[in-house]
Parts: sequence; structure tokens; C-alpha cells
Amino acid sequence: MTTAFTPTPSGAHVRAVHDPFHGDLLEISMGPHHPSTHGVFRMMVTLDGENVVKLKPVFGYLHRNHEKLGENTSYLGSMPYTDRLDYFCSMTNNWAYALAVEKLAGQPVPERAEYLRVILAELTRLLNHTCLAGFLLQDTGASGTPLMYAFREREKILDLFEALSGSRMMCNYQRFGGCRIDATPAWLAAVRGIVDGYGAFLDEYEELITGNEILLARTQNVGVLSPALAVSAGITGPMLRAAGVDYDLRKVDGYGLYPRFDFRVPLGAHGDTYDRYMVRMLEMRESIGILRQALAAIPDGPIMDPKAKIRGFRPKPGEAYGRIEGPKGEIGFYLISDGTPNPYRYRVRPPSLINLTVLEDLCLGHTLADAVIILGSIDIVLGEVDR
Amino acid sequence: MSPAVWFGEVGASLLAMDWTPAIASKLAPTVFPTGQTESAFAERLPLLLRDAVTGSLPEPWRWLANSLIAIVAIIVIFASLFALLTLAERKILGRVQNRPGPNRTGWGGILQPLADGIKMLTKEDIVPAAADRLLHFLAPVVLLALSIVTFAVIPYGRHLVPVELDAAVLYFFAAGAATELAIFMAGWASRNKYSLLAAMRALAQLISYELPLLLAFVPVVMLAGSLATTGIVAAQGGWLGGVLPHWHVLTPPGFAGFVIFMIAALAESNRSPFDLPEAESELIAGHLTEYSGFKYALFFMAEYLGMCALSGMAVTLFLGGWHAPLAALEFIPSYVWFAVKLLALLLGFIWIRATFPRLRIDQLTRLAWKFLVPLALINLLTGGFWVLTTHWTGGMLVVRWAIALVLVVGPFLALGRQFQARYAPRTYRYA
Amino acid sequence: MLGTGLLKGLAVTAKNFVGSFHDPKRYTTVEYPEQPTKLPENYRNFPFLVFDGEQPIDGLRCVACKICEAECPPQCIYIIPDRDEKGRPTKKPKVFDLDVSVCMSCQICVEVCPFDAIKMDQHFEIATADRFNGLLLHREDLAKSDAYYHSIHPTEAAQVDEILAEAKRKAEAKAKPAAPAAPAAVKPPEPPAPAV
Amino acid sequence: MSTFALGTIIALILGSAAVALCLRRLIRSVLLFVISWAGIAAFYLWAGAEFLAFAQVLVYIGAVSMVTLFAVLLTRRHDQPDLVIEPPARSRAAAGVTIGACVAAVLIPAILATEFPAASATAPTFSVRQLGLDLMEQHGVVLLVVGLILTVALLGAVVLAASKEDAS
Repeated sequence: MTTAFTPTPSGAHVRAVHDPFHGDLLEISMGPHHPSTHGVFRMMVTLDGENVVKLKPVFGYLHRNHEKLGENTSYLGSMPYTDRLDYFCSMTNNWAYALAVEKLAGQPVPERAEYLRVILAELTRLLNHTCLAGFLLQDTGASGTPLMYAFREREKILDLFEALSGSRMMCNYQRFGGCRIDATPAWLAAVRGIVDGYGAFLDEYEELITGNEILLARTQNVGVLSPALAVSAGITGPMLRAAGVDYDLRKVDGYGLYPRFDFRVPLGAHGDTYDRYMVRMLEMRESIGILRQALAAIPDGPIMDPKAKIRGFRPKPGEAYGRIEGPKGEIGFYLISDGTPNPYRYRVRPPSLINLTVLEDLCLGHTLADAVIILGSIDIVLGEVDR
Repeated sequence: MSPAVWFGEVGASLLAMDWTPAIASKLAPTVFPTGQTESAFAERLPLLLRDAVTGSLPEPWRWLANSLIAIVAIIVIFASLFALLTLAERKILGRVQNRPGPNRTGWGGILQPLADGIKMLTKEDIVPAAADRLLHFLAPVVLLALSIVTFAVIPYGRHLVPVELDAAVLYFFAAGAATELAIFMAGWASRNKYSLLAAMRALAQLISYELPLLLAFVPVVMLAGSLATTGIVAAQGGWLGGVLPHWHVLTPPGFAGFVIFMIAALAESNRSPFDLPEAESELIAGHLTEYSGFKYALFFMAEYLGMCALSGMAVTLFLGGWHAPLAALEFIPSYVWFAVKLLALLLGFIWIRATFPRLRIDQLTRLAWKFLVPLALINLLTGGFWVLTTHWTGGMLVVRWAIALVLVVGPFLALGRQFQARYAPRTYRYA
Repeated sequence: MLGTGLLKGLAVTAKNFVGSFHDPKRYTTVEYPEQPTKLPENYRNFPFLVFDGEQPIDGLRCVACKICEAECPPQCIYIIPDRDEKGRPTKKPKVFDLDVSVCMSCQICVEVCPFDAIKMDQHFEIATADRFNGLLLHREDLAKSDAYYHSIHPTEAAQVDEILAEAKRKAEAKAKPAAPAAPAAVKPPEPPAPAV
Repeated sequence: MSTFALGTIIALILGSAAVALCLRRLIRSVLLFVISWAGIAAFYLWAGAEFLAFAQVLVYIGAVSMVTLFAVLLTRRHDQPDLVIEPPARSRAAAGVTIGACVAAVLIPAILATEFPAASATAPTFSVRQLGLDLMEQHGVVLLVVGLILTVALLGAVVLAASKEDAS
């Protein structure tokens, strides 16, 4: 006996469902414009009293046909669209796409550009993890204070991107064979200032949040992800490392100049929401270390390979898959070229979507309030999930 | 008064000692050590104003006029305090988050409450078709009435007690207990199954926190020896060496009672870590879903007035009502001290709201039943011990304080360790 | 002891509350209309056409070669080259429309333009009430002087002038010994300008 | 003046209780009961027993009303139609009268047997401390027994609720 949905003013469409095994169930559709679903994402949650019995994620509301578009525009034309994938980390999206095309065309990249790419990627990681901590705390109910501190720090980094690439979030900065604009010494000094101040901010943030008993009670042993499930579901990024699996592309692939920098990869032991939060906080401290080393060792020189072609870029036929360790996980671009200026096939591996597939397994047995936090700890951005 | 033996026939043989001097000293009218007479002008100002207005009326009408003035004064002061509180909350929350808070309406956002009020008044007041119209209308009215009724017994100054009741504290909590009925009416009258479920949840929260609230003030009544708020404030008069006031919060049972009382007050007024109805993880805005326009504003006015009333009672019970913290500061009028302490507590409410995340409903009730109620019961024990040992002096005083502190801190640590066994910050290994 | 985490959290919020009154680091709000926000030099919004000299339309550097129209990912540029009386295409755009509602200010048109005719503007207060014509900028709205270009992107403009001057010198050198009607030299792709 | 006040209070108590009996909507009748309990509290206030009045408000309007409302809601959970009152039948009327008579037979002698003290002009001045001392001294044992009964009742309710849950 399933009746039609009854919309309530706050946007949650609820419907009473009678399940022979569990008695009266409550089917709730949270979203697509629910305040705590990080964008246009809908969860069809079936509740038995307080506990989640079934949870079906529904997404696709933000699908913009990114990959088919990629096939009809030139290689360069797709670069600004990669900013719109995971609109929190445009620099790492650009780098992944540029890496794939360089692998496809065998395009060398000068030293200074590689250093700049590492610096920008680590700045993006700082930015993303800070915002994740802010959103997670917002979901647990802290009335905006941690989120505002996170956004205060994010603004500083976005100002850096604006000073370098011209736009805060849609940077469109990397090119095949290097970067578009050189970083002036003043800009590098500004980065050094912000990186030095970031450690103090993280200490203050941890003092506000990490020891907080209410947060401990709300997030520990909530949404536990077992290493076996994580590996079999193809989870990558901090979620995987929080489950205790040691897999970080910066160490595995050694792309860019990461082998030159020494940094450690934090691993969680329980794989619950608290571990996902703490692994990201510790990763931020490692990123600060990498940034300091990169800023100290950045050489002068060209930032664009002189032989790189801007227009009429026709890589020889073939295929390539370039991937990097983005803040949300392994973001990869798979390209097939048939010699024409447009790629034959343009595929993006979205870490948010793949991490999202285990949402139901994490939420079973928890209450609705926990399901909101578990979704927050997975750190999805709908631009990347729907493409 | 026959010699007061507190524990009936069973205890009489054991405690045959004569306690009257100890109890009597508490109830003697407080003589101001500084010898300052009662008629300081600022102190009697409100009374002079009132007598100026109603002095000429014959007796029955004069009493009526006086009480009317008291009622109007309370409603005007606390309604404007409610308005300023909403603004203060948004400004403080803003400042905590490194932003200015509302500053576009009037200087520094001072007209923001006016703007909110006008918005609430002009918003359409939708009553669902299936709703039980009478109850739907009555719920906010009853809730607000009960919130305002509780202000009658709080002593705002040495001579500013609206109603002198012998069982004033019981009156205060009786009115507070009836608010649950109004919330049930709101939940039931909206004829919306999910707002009824949420109302049940809010009721569970209120009822489970009423017990610690009531148990928390019993040690204070033991110490003061009377249920009348004026008596309790009188019992907290005087200073030890002009510096240490005899406030109940400075005694071990009083301090533990104060902490429990404040946590329970947070829960009773649906404030920060316990504001379940506004949680977005709830399906809807709790029992307030079907309310809009001014009825919605009335609910919030009732919540804020409830917060003010509970803070006022906390000041009266634990923080020495209108007494000055130092003997030297006695010249400042008493109602100023009451206002300062009240605002301090209200800022504490806002401060907590700016910092803490929200508790889940099962954690919330577990905190009440497995943590606060046991502590409050043990606090009764400490209160009793503290009252019986008031006459210990010299070396015994240290023993008395030691035993009392052990009785307060011991169970807290024991129950706390049980919590920390399940949740503790972790250390992480690096690959 | 239970509660220390909560107290530390309260201490942090208190520090921020007090800090917001005296420490600029803890009071980051810029009240925009009253206090103007300082834009970095590399900031880019919508493109504009550069013209030399005083005549906005005649002095346009754009030669209507339609490279930007082809390379623009969302295809928001629409060019029709001008024709003189004998029907031969002149090196001037008769129509140069840019649909501002489609443009995502990705500045690929600036990168691929061989004649440095189109540059990124920094003027962002361009709200219009008209949804259609207000957002379709024509050649007249887009044309802005080289001096304006110097005012918003000083270093980049200086570099572009150097390249243009050097190209003109090379053209004259080649034109003097050879026949005067030599075609204008094709400039190498515009090297990246440093960011401040 | 005070007898008029007494009259209105009694009218309020009996009136609201009577109306509550014949209402079709259960929740409204429970709320009318709450009004009659409030009337009883007002009666205590009129009689000068403030402590008793506030205790009545705290216990009845605070807690017992909640219990009755929860009970009403929980029993209706099985979606029976509203409690329908069948047409009057002779057998039920007879049963009603007999039960009424038995209760009256017990109550009326008890009322007649007790001789009430002469109603003094003003209510006796009386302080809460005095009540506390009397309770603890003369009626200490009675208090403990009442406390014991209440805890047993509470434990019984908890066991009942718990066991019912496992069974369903």
C-alpha cells in the first residue's frame, strides 16, 4: 500500500509505506533542494521509526553533457569546462586534463611549470579539505561558526588564484605543456605568507572542533566503511585512507614532482565519519609541508614549452589516461584521439560519484540525522557527480 | 518554632544536637555590613515613581494600580529585551564569525527587531484547512501566557518583587511545566502527522530535562531554608570579609546545581545543543511547521521569554539575585546587579549557540537520564551534607569542603569516564 | 575530563569575538558598495575590442579573421566582415556581436587572437534589466581605446605594445628593400604576460 | 465576594468536567479535563493553600495531562474510527446506575461522619517550612510509603512498556 507523496512546506516530500516485514515505514525524499544535501542531490530514505532501512541516492539534476561536449570542441576548448566539473578544485581538474593530453601527445613540461602545478594543487587541497570540515560541522548543527572560519581561509586562497589566473574559481590556468601565466615573485611571496599562517589556523580550528565531545559523540562509529568494501567499490582519496587502505596516487604514480618532496600519508583505523574528518585535517598539515618545500625550490625559467601549439593542436591517433590525486580522490581523464583537433572520446573519472555509491551501505541502521552527516563526510560536489 | 530536627523521629536520636542557631542565623533579616541605610535614593527610585502615580488612590484601587504598573513594567521591559536579544544574538553570532552582523537597518542594525516585527506582522497567517482551528490559535497564546506568568516571582531588586509568594520557586516551575501542554496542542492542532511526531519528540526532550531542572534547585532550597525567592536571595546576602559573597554558586552543591540547572535550562528553552525542532535533519520545522506570520513570531517570543525567565531564576537561585558581588559595590542599585547577571547568563546562552553542534535525539535523552539525573540526585546528598555541617569551623571547615568537593567531582568524573571510554580523540598512524 | 573539549571550543569562539573588534585578521568583511574591492591586475571579466587612435570603429585592430569565433568554446562571438563598394572583403568587422549571457569569460579568444585585437575587461558592474538586447554587445559597445587597455592591464599592455612595435619595425625593414606592397608580417603567438 | 469566587471556581471545575464527558473529539475532552484540574488548583489558591495549588499545577497539568494525552494517542494508533457512542441501551443504563449507587453508598457515610472544623474567617497563615516539618515529623513514614508505591508503579509501567515492545 503506497500512497502518493504529500509535500510539506519545508520541501520534504513524505509518504507512508507499509512494509510486510517492518510494519509502518516512512519514505522520505530529502532533496533535491534540501538544505543539507550539498547541491541538487536527492536521497530517497525509507525509515523504520528512526533508523534508515533503505536509501536510494538520486542524482543527475546537474548533468550538462560534459563528455559529449568534449567530443565536439577542440582539446583547448574543453579546458575551461574542466573548471566546472568539481567547482571547488578547478586547478586540480585542469592539471588532470592537461596531464592526460600531455601523455597523449608526448608533450614535455618545463620545470617551473611542474613546480607551479604542485603548488596550485596543494593549495586546492587545503581549500577543499577546509571547506569539507566546515560543511561537515554545519551538518552536525554548529550554527555556521566553523563554516565561516573555513570560508575565511578559503577566500585568501581564492584571492591568490584570482591574482594569478584572473578568476577565483574558474581558473582555466593550465595548458598542454605548461601554464598560461607566469607567477611573479610578489605572488609567490603572498603564497608563502598564507602557507605560513595556515598552520596556526589549523591549530585553532582543531581546538574548536576536534576535542568537542558533542562532535565525538555524533561522528564516531557513524558510517563505518570497511577496507574490503572500500577497495571493491573503487573508493579513492581520503575516504579510502580513512578506512585504513594505504593508497595515495602521489606516492603510487609519482606524477609531477611529488617524488622530490617528502610527505607522509595519514591513515585512519576505523573508517568512520570521525576518521574521514581527521584524515583530511592531517592531510592538510602534510600539504603545508609540501608547499613549503616547493616554494623554497621553485626555479626560474619558462613556464610554457616553446614548441607547444595553442591552435590547431592535433595529437597523433592513440589513447591516454592521465590521473592525479585530487582532494576528493583519483580524478582521471581518458582520451582517444583520431588525429583531428577534437578528441574521439573524452571520459572523466569522477571521484565524487564513485565515492557516493557506498552511501547506502554506510547509512543502513543509522538515524536520519546521521545519514546527513555521512553524506557530508563523503565530500561530494554535484558538478563532478553529474558531469 | 519547636527545635527543628530535620530528619524526623528516625534521625532524631542520631542528630540530637541543637541546630537552631545555624538555621536561625540564615533567616535573620540581612543587616548591611556597610551600615548603609536602605533609603539610598537610586535604590528606592522605582518605588518613588510608582508611589507618585498611585499614591493618592484609596487602598483597594492602589493595590490594583500598583500591580497593573508592575505587569506593564515587566511586559515592556522583557518584550524589548526579547527584541534586543534577537538583534544581540545575530550581532554576536556575526562577530564570532568575523563578520559585522546586521548593520543596514538603523545605526548598527538597531532597527532590525522592528523590521523583523513588521515582516512577521505583514506575513500571511496560513491556518491549514484540516487544522483544529481553536487549538491552533490557542497554542501560541497559552505558551506565551505561561512564559510571561513565570516572571511574577523573580525578585528584580531589593524592593522590586512583583508577587511575594511563600512557595514562589514551585510556582515558577509549575508554570514552566505547563508549557509542554501548549507544545502538544501546537503539534496536535496542525493535523500534520509529522509535526505531531516532532511535537512528541520535543515533549520527550522537555519532560526528560524537567527532572534535572527541578532536582537542581532542591539543594539551594535546602541551603536557603525557604521556597520563597525573596528568602533565597536574602539567604545569599553578606560577604565573607567584604570580598567573597555568600552566593550559592560558590558552595560545592550550589555550583553543581548551577551547572545542571543551566544545561537543563538550555534544553527546556530548545537552545543550541538541544534545538531539535530547527534541525535540518528533522523532516520539518518540528511542531512549528504549520505556523506562519505572527503566530510563528509568538512561538519565538515565548522561547526567548522562557530563556529570560530561566536565566532570571538561575540568577535568583544561584548567583545571589540582586546582591552586589563586593561589599564596596553596594552603592550601585540592586536592580542594576540583577540586570548585569541576567545579561551575562543570556550572553552565555548565545555564546553556547555560536559554538556547539547539535545532539542527536537519543544522545540527548541519554544525557538527561543517565548523566544529569544521577548527578542531580547525588547533589541532593551533598546539599544535605552541606546544610548539616554549616556550624563546622576552623580545621573542620577544610574537611567539610574536601568531603563536599569529593561528593561533587567524584560522580562527575566516574560518569564522564564512562562517556570517554566510548568516544575519545584518536591518534593516527602514517603510511 | 569530560567537557574540556567543549570549554576549549568556547575559548576559541570567545577569542574570535574579541579579536573581531581589534584584529583586522579576524574581521574580514568588506562592505562592498561603500568600500570598493581592489581587483588584482590579472582579473578578467568580459572581453572588449581594442582600437588605436581616436576613431573607435575605424581604429579597431580586429581584422575579422574569425579565429576567435571558431575557437570560442561556447561560440558566443558572431562576426560578419565588412565589404567595400566593389564587394572585396576589407580588413574590418561590419558586425561583431558578443552574447554576454553565453560568454564564460574563459579568455581563450584573447589567447588565440593573433592581432591582439580582443582583451579581457575588468568592468563587472554590468547588470541590465533587458534580457535580450541588453546582453548582446555590438561592435560599438565592445570598442575601447588602447589607453583604457593600458589603464586596466598595465604590464600586459606594455608587452603587447613592444610586440606590435617590433613587428611594425620588422615589416618596414622588409618593406623598404622589397616591393612596398609586402603583406604585414604574421606575429608569433602572443607570449604569456607576467602576472602581478 | 469570596463565596462568589468559590461559586465560579466550582462551576468551572464541574462544568468543564461535564462538558468533557459528552464531547466527541477525545483530545478536546482531555484538554477540558486539564481546565478542570486548573480549576481545582484555583480552588486551593482560593483556600489559601498556595503550595498545594502549585503542586497540583505541576503534577496534574505538567505530568498527568501528558500521560493522559499520550495514552489517548497511543491507543488510537490502531486507526479505529473515532470512539463512536452507541445509541442508549437499557442494560448499560442499569449498569451505570448500580455502579453509581455503590460508589455513593461508600462516599456519603464517610462525608457525613467527618465533622469539619468551623470555617474560620481567614485562611490560617501557614508557611511552607511548617508544612515541610509536619510532613517529615508526623507523617514521615506515610511519605516514605507513598514514595515506595510510586516507584513500584513506575517500575511496573517501565516493565510493561518494555515487554510490550519486545512482543510486537
